[in-house]
Amino acid sequence: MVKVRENAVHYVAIAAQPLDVQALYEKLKAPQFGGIVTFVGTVRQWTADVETHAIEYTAYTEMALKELTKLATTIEAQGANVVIVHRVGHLALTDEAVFVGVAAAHRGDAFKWCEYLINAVKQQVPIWKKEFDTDKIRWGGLE
Amino acid sequence: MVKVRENAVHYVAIAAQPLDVQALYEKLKAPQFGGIVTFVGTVRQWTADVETHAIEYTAYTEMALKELTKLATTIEAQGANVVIVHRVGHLALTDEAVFVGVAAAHRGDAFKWCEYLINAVKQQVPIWKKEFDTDKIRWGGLE
Amino acid sequence: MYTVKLFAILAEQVGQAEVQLQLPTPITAGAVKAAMQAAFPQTSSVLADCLVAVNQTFIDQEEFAPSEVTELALIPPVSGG
Amino acid sequence: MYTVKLFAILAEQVGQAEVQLQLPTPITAGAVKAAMQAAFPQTSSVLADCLVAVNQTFIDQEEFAPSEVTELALIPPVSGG
Repeated sequence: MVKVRENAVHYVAIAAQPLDVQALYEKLKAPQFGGIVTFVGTVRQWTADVETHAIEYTAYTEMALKELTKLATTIEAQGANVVIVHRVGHLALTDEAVFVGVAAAHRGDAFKWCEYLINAVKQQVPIWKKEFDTDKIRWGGLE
Repeated sequence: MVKVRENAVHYVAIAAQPLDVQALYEKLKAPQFGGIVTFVGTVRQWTADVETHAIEYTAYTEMALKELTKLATTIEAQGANVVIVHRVGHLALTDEAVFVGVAAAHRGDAFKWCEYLINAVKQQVPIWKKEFDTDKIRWGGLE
Repeated sequence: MYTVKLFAILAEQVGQAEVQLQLPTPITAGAVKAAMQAAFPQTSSVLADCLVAVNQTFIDQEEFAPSEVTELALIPPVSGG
Repeated sequence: MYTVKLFAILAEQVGQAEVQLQLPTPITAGAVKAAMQAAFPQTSSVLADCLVAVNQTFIDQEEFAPSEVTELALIPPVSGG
């Protein structure tokens, strides 16, 4: 299952399958844009002295797509291609959880917009992580 | 021909062949790093009212590798994986000219270091572009 | 009765992906949370940090007539990325 | 005589990737640029913006004995990226 919204904005999706970073990157390329910045969030092993071995992501899929679309639209209106895809399901170490890509005419904008988007995704898109750590299970956002 | 230096730092290269973005991205991934930021510079069609149809990059290859290694080493010492590859040769529209990737534990550092590195590459690494524009040929850095 | 979608830790605490709640008119975020707390007191500490979404949009102080509400959800603190 | 590597527009202006220049001792950036200008006056305007590299490292005001110099290069304004 991949839920996608691709009308107004370039490409946003909630994906149940592993992210194809190359394919997502290719969607960003265009002759008018010389700078492409991408952020990929992967499952990290250590957070201070807590060891993680897996993360399960769930989403309120339809609402998450709406929120991603709003975010992407805002940035695309300023002159950019935007791709945002978030994984759901069970992820192992180094698996890709999220891809945020921005192509813009100039690199300063691409960096600024990409960082803005990943921060916004983490703050306002209804997606949750359940972290399987060595000592116990932790829900993201609650500690 | 691909000239590579891969001892102290993760991976830096001057490449005569098209950049394999997926392969370069994969070099960055590691369990200790949760945030991967990449910058790709591509050949852009329009700069104000100047239309570009191709760019030829040349390098002082051995010195460029030394400079790239210095830059990468400085950032890796702060706790990161760094990959920097610059193309040489004849590039068409949307071809990748440069790939700069940083993997770090946290995304703020990855963004900051990636942007620092591409700015430094543009300022101090002996690589030159000869731009084939519709109206005339332009050498980068001179106008 | 209104169907309210639950997610993540909230769904686990209740053991269901949605619940039926009796709500007063107009419908507000406070009313949804109060009804949830009364019906499922075990969700109390998480509920304090939850947002409410009406028709897949976060609401704050807005009031809604029953006819305006097609989908209700309780949103625990998000943690994507 | 010293071999000095040329790149980009500088190499095109001269039609060669390197030139042989007579240099005074000690070797300095200023001396390399002055010798280049005398031998190839057509490079004058670009030379004003060039840096000099000794042994693949940019130099500024440093002075070098001939025995310290294994590779000399004139570096036009860089424009990678």
